[in-house]
Amino acid sequence: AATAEPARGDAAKPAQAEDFADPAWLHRTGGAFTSYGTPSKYEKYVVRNIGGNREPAGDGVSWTPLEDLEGIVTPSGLHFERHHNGVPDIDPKQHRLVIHGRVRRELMFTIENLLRYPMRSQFLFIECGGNSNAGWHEEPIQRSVGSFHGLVSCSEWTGVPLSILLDEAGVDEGASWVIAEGADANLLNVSLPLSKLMDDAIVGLYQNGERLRPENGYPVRLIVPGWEGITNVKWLRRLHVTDQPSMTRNETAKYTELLPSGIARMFTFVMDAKSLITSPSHGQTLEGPNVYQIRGFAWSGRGKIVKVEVSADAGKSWADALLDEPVMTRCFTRFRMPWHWSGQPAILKSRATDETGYVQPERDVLIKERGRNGYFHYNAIVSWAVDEDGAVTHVYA
Amino acid sequence: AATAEPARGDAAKPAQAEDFADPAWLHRTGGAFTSYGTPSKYEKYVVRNIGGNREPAGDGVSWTPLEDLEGIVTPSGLHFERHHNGVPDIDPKQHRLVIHGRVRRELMFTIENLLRYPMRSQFLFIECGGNSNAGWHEEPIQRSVGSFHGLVSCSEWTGVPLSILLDEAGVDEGASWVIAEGADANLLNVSLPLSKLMDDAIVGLYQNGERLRPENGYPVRLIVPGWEGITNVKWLRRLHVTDQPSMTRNETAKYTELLPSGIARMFTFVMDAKSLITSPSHGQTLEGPNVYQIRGFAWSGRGKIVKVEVSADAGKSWADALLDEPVMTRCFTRFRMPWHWSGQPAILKSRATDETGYVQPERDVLIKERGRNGYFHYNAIVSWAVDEDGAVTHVYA
Amino acid sequence: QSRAQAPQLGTPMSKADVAKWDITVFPDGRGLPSGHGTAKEGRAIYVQKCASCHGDQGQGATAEDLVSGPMPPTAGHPNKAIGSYWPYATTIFDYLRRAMPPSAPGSLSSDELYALTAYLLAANKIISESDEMDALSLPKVEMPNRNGFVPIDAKK
Amino acid sequence: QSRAQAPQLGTPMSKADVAKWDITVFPDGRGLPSGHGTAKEGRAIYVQKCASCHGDQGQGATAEDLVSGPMPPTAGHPNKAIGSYWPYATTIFDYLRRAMPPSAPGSLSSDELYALTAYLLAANKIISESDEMDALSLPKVEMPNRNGFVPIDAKK
Ligand code: HEC
Ligand code: HEC
Ligand SMILES: [Ca+2]
Ligand SMILES: [Ca+2]
Ligand SMILES: [Ca+2]
Ligand SMILES: [Ca+2]
Ligand SMILES: [Ca+2]
Ligand SMILES: [Ca+2]
Ligand SMILES: [Co+2]
Ligand SMILES: [Co+2]
Repeated sequence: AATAEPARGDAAKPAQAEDFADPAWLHRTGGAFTSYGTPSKYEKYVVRNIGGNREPAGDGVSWTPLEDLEGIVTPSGLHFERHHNGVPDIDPKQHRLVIHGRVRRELMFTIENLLRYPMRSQFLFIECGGNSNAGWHEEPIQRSVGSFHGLVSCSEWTGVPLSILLDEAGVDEGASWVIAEGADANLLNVSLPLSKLMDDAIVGLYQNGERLRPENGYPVRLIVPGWEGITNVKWLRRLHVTDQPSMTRNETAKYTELLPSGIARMFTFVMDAKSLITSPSHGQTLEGPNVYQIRGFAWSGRGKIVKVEVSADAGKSWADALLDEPVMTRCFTRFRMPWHWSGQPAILKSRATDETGYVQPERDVLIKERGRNGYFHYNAIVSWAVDEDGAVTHVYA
Repeated sequence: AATAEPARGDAAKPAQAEDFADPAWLHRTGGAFTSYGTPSKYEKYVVRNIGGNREPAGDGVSWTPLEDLEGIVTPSGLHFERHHNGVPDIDPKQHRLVIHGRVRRELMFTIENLLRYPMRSQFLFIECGGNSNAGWHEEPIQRSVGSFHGLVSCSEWTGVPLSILLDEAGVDEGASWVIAEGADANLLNVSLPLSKLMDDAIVGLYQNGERLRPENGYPVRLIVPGWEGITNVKWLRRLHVTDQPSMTRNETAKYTELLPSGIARMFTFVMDAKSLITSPSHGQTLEGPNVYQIRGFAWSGRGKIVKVEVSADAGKSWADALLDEPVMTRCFTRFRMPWHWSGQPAILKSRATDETGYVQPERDVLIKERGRNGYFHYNAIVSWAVDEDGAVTHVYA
Repeated sequence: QSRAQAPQLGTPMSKADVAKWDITVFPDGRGLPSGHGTAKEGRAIYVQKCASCHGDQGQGATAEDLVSGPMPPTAGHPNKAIGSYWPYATTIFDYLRRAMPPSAPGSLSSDELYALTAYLLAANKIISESDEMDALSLPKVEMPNRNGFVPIDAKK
Repeated sequence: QSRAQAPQLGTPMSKADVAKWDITVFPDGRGLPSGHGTAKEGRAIYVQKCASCHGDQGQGATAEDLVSGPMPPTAGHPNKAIGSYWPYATTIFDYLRRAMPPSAPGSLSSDELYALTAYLLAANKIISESDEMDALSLPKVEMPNRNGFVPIDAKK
């Protein structure tokens, strides 16, 4: 305890009378044991923000409140939602998964049977292909980081490696695509390359330790590590093994990115590296000059995050942030960086690099490459401006 | 797809009429978006089992239903509970954390202030020192693995490294112990060696991404990696830095283990390596001869799990199980092992080894060393017997 | 984890079983059911079941536009609707059968689906009012933006 | 993460501030408040506020026993109660002040706490009925199992 004496934070105030209150909860038996716990009533404002085009109800999104969260696990109750026609109320006893098409044996599985298969667990983010699309706007949107970028969440998923089920069916030589279909009131379908599904896809049965939540695909969801949300088909009911994509609405009219050339990128599956500073972030206020921990997280659909750099001068200089363990492939990685705020205006940025060497681009670079009509796959560096009063806003810088 | 043809499982039956039902949920808008999600109504039996001596209400436990869970994260709603006088309903604005005693500056922190400190996140198990105590019984208890061993759970905890706060207070040379006190209707207190707290303790503010749940210490809990549950003081309000333990009731009358010699082990903090097979486990039934994945998890308060061995012949032979990534220190580690059940009676065991070389003991070895009146820190190998009908029961073997 | 370690619990399905599940429609028309319809027939259904959300001319209302305006995909604010953006006509049939109208998905007969598809194609000036759409003609419709896509993470 | 990276937001407390929080009691008696009581005084309080759960003789009822039977810790089913197991008398005072009775913890005055502690010590035949317990006498009480513990993961 003989280190040099740093100046004490300005916010350190003398103790007040209320600091010595004798709280009632020390003097009476507390609340009951509960079969299934819920957050404190004092945290009731930490919720998914329901929004998007909800005409009719059932087609929309709800955002994860990223600014209120820490670590890398998203509580399942706050995992973002994207439904096209509501959450089906599926009786697991009635649900079936069918694998058919270019296979030697066309097979049907009950959930009960799937639960008897070998499983593996993996921490993975799922990000909607349309996440952060306000980034394409001409003017920086003024919204909390969660209501801007909160169509991404991270969970521990457990289920049956899809390769096991495909092997049981016996995939034909000529097969190259699989069309996955969900049991929602949309029979949502997407075409996926067989090679990826054989490689690392999971027939997901558990999320963060317990069975999937209804809004995240109960009783069974296709998990496609690192690929855009729509490919992680919820309420999975059918896998059609075939030799070509079926060119569904969600891989043609949507989830494709129109380039300035007039040509659109199609089969854009991988979510590129991205990072967000969640604190300080839009809508928060720094309470005077002091040391702050800049906190945020990064992820990449291509593998592990190897570096997150942070800048407090709008990108003129960068320093490497500390990464919390564990750093896992296609998973959120928390980064942290001490920052002394002098009280002067500053612009904060974070920049992720993944193990393939891919570096998250500046917004102008992304827009130069993609134009402004792509809508999906926005992953540019995000800039937060801190003004002299400590107020934080979203800027393009 | 030209591999040899394994025999198909006996359970593969021809398709039935009900397999082709056209479920109602395909034809109507599903359920609404929700601000905070909950499990499927079909999973309502997956709950904490409330039990223990609950006279009066408020003093007891609730067990995590380990047999129903997968992966390594315990959903916060199912994290085990041990309260001595209920769950205090703490207003975070009124709560204070005080550090005093042998320090240069005696300090008081509000929660708001703590949330501004540097944080780190870590996946850690918390196990009650009294977990699995039915293992000391003369006869093997016939209960689900969760209601027998479910006073252990695993979460991602985020908070302020306690060393930062202790450094700010400036610990005196002569200090060697810290007495931690909670704000429950018990003012629960325990004495802890300063060295451990400086090393890796966390002032926990977040659990699995969101703020702590009330029953797990909201608004702030002491996290002491790998140490028995009672030391992870919930509702933390006071840290008294001192030169000796205060010999509280929970470190003398309780949480000490009486040996056959008449001497009791005291300051038994570290939870030794342990493992459990959760499937198949007591109360489950194997549905005929087939390949099964033996699943379970292991943990050690001393560091990482390096090996889990599984035996299907009551310990005569052992084989190494596969460990799911990530394997983290003082955290659950999932293990998996394919097993072909021939239909003959079998006895399943799992045995964990941690990075210190410590090997989980057989029950007779543990009992020889500790006698049968220790009550706490039971970590012996657990045996499940499978009979010729596939029924699984708890045995001593 | 190989197949030998799996319990092999899948229930084998006959071709007849599979047929009850298989509703995939491919761009070449494989999977399209029998039935037929024209834009004229489709208009009546559209007005009754679709116009309330998509506008009486398909111009969009609470739900999005189904008829492309004059702007091609290179325009400043390009209109990504059926006429200007969708590469395959079969996609319309497939999507409507699964998803529309949202209050009663799966309620439209094959004839109604062909008719509505024809109506949307005609409204986008891709086929004429009298062209009959069925399993043979629909895949032959050449969509204006047929070659407007480049695959990125997978080859066709 | 060093202290230089911390915002230093702790509010300094005066000795008087700290005194309002510090309720630690050490085995040597440090931290014990003023006040006093005897087993005789304690019995009356015990009967009124404690006996319903712990039995009229401390033999245990819905809550555990507070008076050790004849069995020492080496017995087959040893009784880990105050007389046979607890190493320090100060622990009784500290625990009662925090936790008992469960419906109103913190409601007992220092005099009542000394009296109840004296009652439990006398019931366990460690002190006599007339011994007065206070900040000076309580830490001097020699508990039968004082040397019955061996530290494992930390030294005292
Ligand atoms: C209650 C409102 C409503 C009604 C009625 C309705 N739709 Fe829709 N429609 C929608 C919504 C909302 C979407 C977007 C759904 C999504 O993105 O998941 C949509 C999407 C579509 C699309 C895809 C548009 C695109 O560019 O991707 C087509 C085509 C369509 N509807 C046709 C129809 C037809 C034909 C009918 C009548 C049979 C109909 N709709 C009735 C609300 C409606
Ligand atoms: C409503 C029931 C109830 C009443 C009334 C009650 N107690 Fe208790 N007592 C308990 C319970 C339950 C415990 C165990 C609490 C725990 O383990 O957290 C306990 C524990 C104790 C212990 C610790 C026993 C041990 O071996 O660790 C002592 C000593 C004690 N009580 C004394 C008292 C005294 C003195 C009173 C009256 C002032 C009292 N109790 C009133 C229920 C009660
Ligand atoms: Ca919020
Ligand atoms: Ca895409
Ligand atoms: Ca259960
Ligand atoms: Ca102990
Ligand atoms: Ca459109
Ligand atoms: Ca006892
Ligand atoms: Co009080
Ligand atoms: Co139907």
